[in-house]
Amino acid sequence: MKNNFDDQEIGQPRLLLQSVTKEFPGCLANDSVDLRIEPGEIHALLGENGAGKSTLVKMIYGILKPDSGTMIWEGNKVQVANPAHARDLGIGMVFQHFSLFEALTVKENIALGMTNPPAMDQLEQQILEVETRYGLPLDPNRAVHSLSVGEKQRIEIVRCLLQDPSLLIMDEPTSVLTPQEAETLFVTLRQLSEEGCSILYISHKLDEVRQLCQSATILRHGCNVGNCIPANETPASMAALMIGEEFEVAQRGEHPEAGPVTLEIRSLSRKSEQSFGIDLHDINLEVHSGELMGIAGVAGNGQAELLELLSGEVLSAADEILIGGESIGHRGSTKRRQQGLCFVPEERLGHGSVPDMSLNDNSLLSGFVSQPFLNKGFIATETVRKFTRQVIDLFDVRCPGQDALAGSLSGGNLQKFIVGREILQQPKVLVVAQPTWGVDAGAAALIHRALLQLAAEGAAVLVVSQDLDELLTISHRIAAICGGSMSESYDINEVSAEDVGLLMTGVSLDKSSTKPGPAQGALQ
Amino acid sequence: MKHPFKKIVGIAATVAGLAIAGQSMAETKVGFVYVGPVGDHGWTYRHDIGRQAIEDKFGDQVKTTYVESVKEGPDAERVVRKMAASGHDLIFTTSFGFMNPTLKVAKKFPKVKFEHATGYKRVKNMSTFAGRFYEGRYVVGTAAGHMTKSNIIGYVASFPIPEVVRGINAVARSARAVNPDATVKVVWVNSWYDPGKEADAAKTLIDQGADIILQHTDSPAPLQVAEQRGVWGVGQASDMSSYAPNNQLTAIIDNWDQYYIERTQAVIDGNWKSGDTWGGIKSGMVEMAPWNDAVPADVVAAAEKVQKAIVDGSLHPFQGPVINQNGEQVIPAGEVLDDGALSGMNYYVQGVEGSLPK
Amino acid sequence: MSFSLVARPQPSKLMVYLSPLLALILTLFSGFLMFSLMGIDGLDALYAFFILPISDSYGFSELLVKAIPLILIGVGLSIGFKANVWNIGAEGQLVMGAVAAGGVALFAYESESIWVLPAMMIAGILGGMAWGAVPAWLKTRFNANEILTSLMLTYVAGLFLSFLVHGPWRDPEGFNFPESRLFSESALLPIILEDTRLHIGMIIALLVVATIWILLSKTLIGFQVKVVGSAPRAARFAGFKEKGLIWFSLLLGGGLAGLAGMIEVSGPIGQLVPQVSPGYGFTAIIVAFVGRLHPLGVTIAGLLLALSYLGGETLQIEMGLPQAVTGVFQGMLLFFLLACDVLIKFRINMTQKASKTESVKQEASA
Amino acid sequence: MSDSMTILLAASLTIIGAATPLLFAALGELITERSGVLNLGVEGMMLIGAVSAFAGALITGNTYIGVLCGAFAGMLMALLHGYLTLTLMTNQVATGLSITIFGVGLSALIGLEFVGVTVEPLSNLPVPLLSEIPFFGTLLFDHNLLVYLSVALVFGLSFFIFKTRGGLILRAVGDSPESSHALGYPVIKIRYMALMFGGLMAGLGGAYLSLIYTPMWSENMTAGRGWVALALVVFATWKPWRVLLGAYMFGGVTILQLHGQGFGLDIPSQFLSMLPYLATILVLVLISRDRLKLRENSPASLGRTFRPTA
Repeated sequence: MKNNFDDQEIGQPRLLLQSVTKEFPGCLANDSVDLRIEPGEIHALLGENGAGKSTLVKMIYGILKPDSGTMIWEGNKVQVANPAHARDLGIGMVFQHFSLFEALTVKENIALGMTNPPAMDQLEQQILEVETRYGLPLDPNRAVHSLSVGEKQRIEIVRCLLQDPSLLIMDEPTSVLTPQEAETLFVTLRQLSEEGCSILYISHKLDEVRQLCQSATILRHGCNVGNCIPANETPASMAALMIGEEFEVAQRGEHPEAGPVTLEIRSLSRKSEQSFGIDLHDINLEVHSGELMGIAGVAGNGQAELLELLSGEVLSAADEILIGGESIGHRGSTKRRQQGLCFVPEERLGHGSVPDMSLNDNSLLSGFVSQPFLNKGFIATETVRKFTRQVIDLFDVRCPGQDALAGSLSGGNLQKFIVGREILQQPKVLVVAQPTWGVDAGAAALIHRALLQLAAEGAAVLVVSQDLDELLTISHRIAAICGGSMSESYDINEVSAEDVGLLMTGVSLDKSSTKPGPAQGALQ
Repeated sequence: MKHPFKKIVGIAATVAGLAIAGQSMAETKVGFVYVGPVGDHGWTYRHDIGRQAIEDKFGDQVKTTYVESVKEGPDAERVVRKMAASGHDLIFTTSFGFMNPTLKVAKKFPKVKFEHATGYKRVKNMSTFAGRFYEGRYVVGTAAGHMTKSNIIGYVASFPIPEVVRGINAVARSARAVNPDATVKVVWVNSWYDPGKEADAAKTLIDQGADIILQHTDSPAPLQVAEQRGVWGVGQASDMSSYAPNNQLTAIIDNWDQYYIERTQAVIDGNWKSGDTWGGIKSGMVEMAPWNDAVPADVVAAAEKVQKAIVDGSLHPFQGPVINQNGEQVIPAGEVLDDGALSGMNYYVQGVEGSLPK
Repeated sequence: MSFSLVARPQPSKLMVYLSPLLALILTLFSGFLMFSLMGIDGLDALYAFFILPISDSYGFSELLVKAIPLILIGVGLSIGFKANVWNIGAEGQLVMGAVAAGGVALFAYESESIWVLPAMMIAGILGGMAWGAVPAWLKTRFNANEILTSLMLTYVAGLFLSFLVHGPWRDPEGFNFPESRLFSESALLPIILEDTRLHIGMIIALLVVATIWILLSKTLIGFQVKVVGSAPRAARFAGFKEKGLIWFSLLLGGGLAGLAGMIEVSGPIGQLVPQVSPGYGFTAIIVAFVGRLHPLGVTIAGLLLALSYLGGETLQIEMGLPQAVTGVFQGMLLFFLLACDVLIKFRINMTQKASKTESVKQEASA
Repeated sequence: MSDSMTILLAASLTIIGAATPLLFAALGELITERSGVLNLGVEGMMLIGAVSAFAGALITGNTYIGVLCGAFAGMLMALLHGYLTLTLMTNQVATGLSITIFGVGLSALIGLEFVGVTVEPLSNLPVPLLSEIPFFGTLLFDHNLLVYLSVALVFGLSFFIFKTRGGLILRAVGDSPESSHALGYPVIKIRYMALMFGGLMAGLGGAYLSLIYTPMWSENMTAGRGWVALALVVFATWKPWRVLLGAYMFGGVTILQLHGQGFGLDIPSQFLSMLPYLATILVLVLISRDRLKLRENSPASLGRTFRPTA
């Protein structure tokens, strides 16, 4: 590894950006941004979604070209022509939305990310070496489409590490990891840092930034609004810089008086149809009316399979899933909607919404069952429009109008729209996957409040999320899924974050499970 | 570049010219509707040679036009009609599939004369014409019967219609007349024009022992294969010796020149009458290309003798007894098949292998 | 000086209408150039191609006759293309529709019943549907790519028709020529404009276009088609059955192609012949895309394509040009039509490319 | 050699001849599709290749130059396709069909002068000694250059696609142009190259038709072979050796049905002519059932327009 000790004394930064500006049609993504990263430093790039973090790092990595500004790499002015050039300079990047090829193997994916990869069997050796060294187990010959999200991230990391980078850019790396896995990653990163590699760490999780990073640059609306040493700041002070406006944080309130069991999963087992998918083993779960139940878990542990079965996109045996006591496991989504089940999928674009259709059409997409949107097979346009306006107003969806294409909305606004669309259908059961993935803090707070409000009105709400902080904030009860098996569920007040972390790795807690918690008391 | 204004005036004049063309008879307009491209070097090519013969003969007196590659089906009627409506006096439609479309248009344009090739429907202003190509094939069959060593004559055929069946039968009869062991092996390619497939069919026949290849498809491909493989081939529709300088036995040439000139002349003279013309070797509609130099003189002599007999009427390719493949006698000795029976022929005669696709 | 394409923030509404016009102007211009280079009066040729064919009412009626099957098949296919179902075998479906309808007509030979035509119509639609059902079944049951199966089945259909008219359905009085009897009067589509071939199929086509338009824009099934094509996972989320829509698209596309086949044999042709379509099924694919998969657009595109064929014939008759020229010119027209649509979503940015990179470099080194 | 062996050998040689043009066009299309571009203009490109090859051979008197002309002309057509679909982002299906219409017309126009003439076909280049082996010598080692080339290309392209970095990048671009772009691969340029290779191969297929198969030019002489080539690629699930299998199977069934007729098989010839098409469907059905295998080999972005953006 490189020894940059001398450089540090001279004070030459590894990377220096000076008033870098990038404009897209109708949007100034980066406005005169400065950034300074020292050798061996773990530097945080903080900012809300849409603050311009991704644009900035894409310019560093050569995917985008700045409109103006200077980039100085190890003392030399450079203009990064393309990612290969960036890699030659010693810059590696782990993408948030992975740049992987589903049909190819791990090894091939890694080779594609390298400028001059060695021969394939030699590469395989190197991969295995890096994996052992940094604790990142991965079979080089598996096809990517068969991997979990966490494993996919590992490919990206290994791909960078093989290049011996001097600067590693990581875009929201922990969003797909358990706290324990995140901790392992931090160890790896610190190890790299000590070896002299600089790390540009993009995140909006202030706690981990304080834990890990030596300095931070904060972006808001494309502008550099401050630099700080995270260790000297409080999360609140950093948040103030990041967000710049006040918003009401969701409050869970006491575990409500539980109503009857509204959603019930009874010994649900299922062999995965994909050869590398996750099999579900004997899952049992009860969600009561009036409570918000959280399911924690690292991506790729059977959540996708479970959610498909719950939404009705995949069918099970009739009495494996019940709504209000009625077996609906064998019924499709339409029948389930009629029974009062609504669903917010993880992927907003292309699953929860059709990107190139208007918001009106996207209301129709899931609303046609429960709402009077159809008149003898014909679409009642006015009713749909009225409903859409309602969603936009009540959920503060900021958009040019209800005829705007769903794909043109920002992530947060689209998520508010989708959640609002489902909530306004007044479901008895709402299943939500990743309610605030990639959503700015203001929108996240609004969504959390709306979910709790829905529960308070008597619906059973099931939230499946990889964001443990989120679940700990809003859930009344919590369980975790690991390797296709569901843990016991616990009252949120009985477990700590570490406990849930253990559950997420499949370890059972040495506590008597409360089932279903205070609700039982209330019923007696 | 001319001045744009002049152009517009020019167009106006052209349009006006078209409008009055219907009435002005200073120039006789003759139109042709072709089923294939003029470049097929086969059927359509020969008709276009005929068209050019009209131009050569009449010069400025006659103007000819053509539309090529007109698909049989719904398009044909439109094209024929467009020709009739745009001042043509005489229209040749040169594919069987144009029969009913031509007929429909003929009824609507009683003053325009129509000539339809290979059909059987006629009205006052619609004639039919066809060539007795089976006569040519009978001549070829004679030579083939002499020349074949394997006693297998290969025949690349298009579609099982009477026209094609007649040709096959004519060859079988004449070949067996001189060589009772000769047989005709037929492969149908279900296309008039697919050079690759025609070539494959020819190769197949040669592989199965044929040493003479005849064809009733339009491309020179089978003949080329014959050349490559060193067996005899026979040109179709035109002299194709350029494709097989060494191995074209002869070619059966469609020669429409004379007929087209005559019919055009009749229109000019105002004495055109509807009728059915079935021209053979005698009338010149069917012509034999020069025999290959390598063909033995006695074989040429035998073939030419048969040719002469057909011309002077002493021999008819289908004179009795005609015996079909199953051994049944179609007509007894002393009679000949009349044109009606010929035009509907749907059986193989003795000597043809396989069964006729129905 | 070079040009680059820059995405517009919103698709240009103006260009939606302007781009075909621009395409036409470009075609006229390059057509003029091409004809002039060939030593022909360019304006005369363009006039013969675009105006002369429809300069009288008969010519116009012929335009409609030619456009009817293109539009019918085109709107049917556009539904499938919207749903990402790549049925490129409409030609075969047309042939089977013609076969089924023709079968009814021959079976009811010399019947004077008014039910012959409706029966033929139903048979035609069912025939086309049956031929569309095969790829649908192979796709939903065996996951077999419909591009390939529908294309292969087109050849099979053509050969099947060939077998019928050469064999069992041959006109008994037709000297064994390969065509069926002429249909009886009762099996022929009524003519709606005297002295032309314009038949009631035009009204059927208009009805179909209107129905499909309503279906696409106003009904749930149309909505489903659009969602499946645009975002298949969202369609599953909404509970729309993908397999059902594959069946729907192929049956609808096949049915309309079959109807077109029935209309052809019962209208302009009036009998079964070995070749009932001059490639309508393939041309209709282009019609569907040039019409941007919208029923109205498809109608206009159908008329334009029909005109290009008529124009080609007129060019041959009037200017003595070989048919090949028509193909080249038609290709140019299509290229321009397709290419100009890029302007809906993009605008052209004229730049001095070299100097721009230069300026960035200067900034970078500043 | 016995009679039946002679016929078998002869039929096999005919099959090789019938399959080779399909093989060229399909291998080219395979590379094009691997990059994510669907080229439905193969038929038009083959025709342009055929007429240019013929013209080149006729004018220069050298058949090999003719072959090069055909390949080059096919490539030019592909360039046109690329300009429309890649630069101007037109719909690939419609553009391909238009290219075919254009190619049919343009080739006929170019070929007006070449009707009725022929050129010296490409001669066979027997491999010394090996071609002397009875039966197999003639079957395997006595062909013209293009036949050897087509088979060599099957191996070469297999190696290229699965064993080289270039092939890996090609597969990556076809699988996810977005990821390729993010990693810095010039997606559009790679697609241009793949498309032009496809055009070149279609041109070679056309050249084979007009210089070897039937050494002449006639309008529309491809008679639908471009479409069959397209079908073969899907049939082969984008694997070169399966294209070889498919092309020889298709050619085989075509030739065998002709032989069947010659031997007096009493089935209407139309039904026999259907066989190659039906057989293709049948085999496709059999190999399509393993969805996972299909997923790993089919280019996921096939037919989709890609534009590099932020």
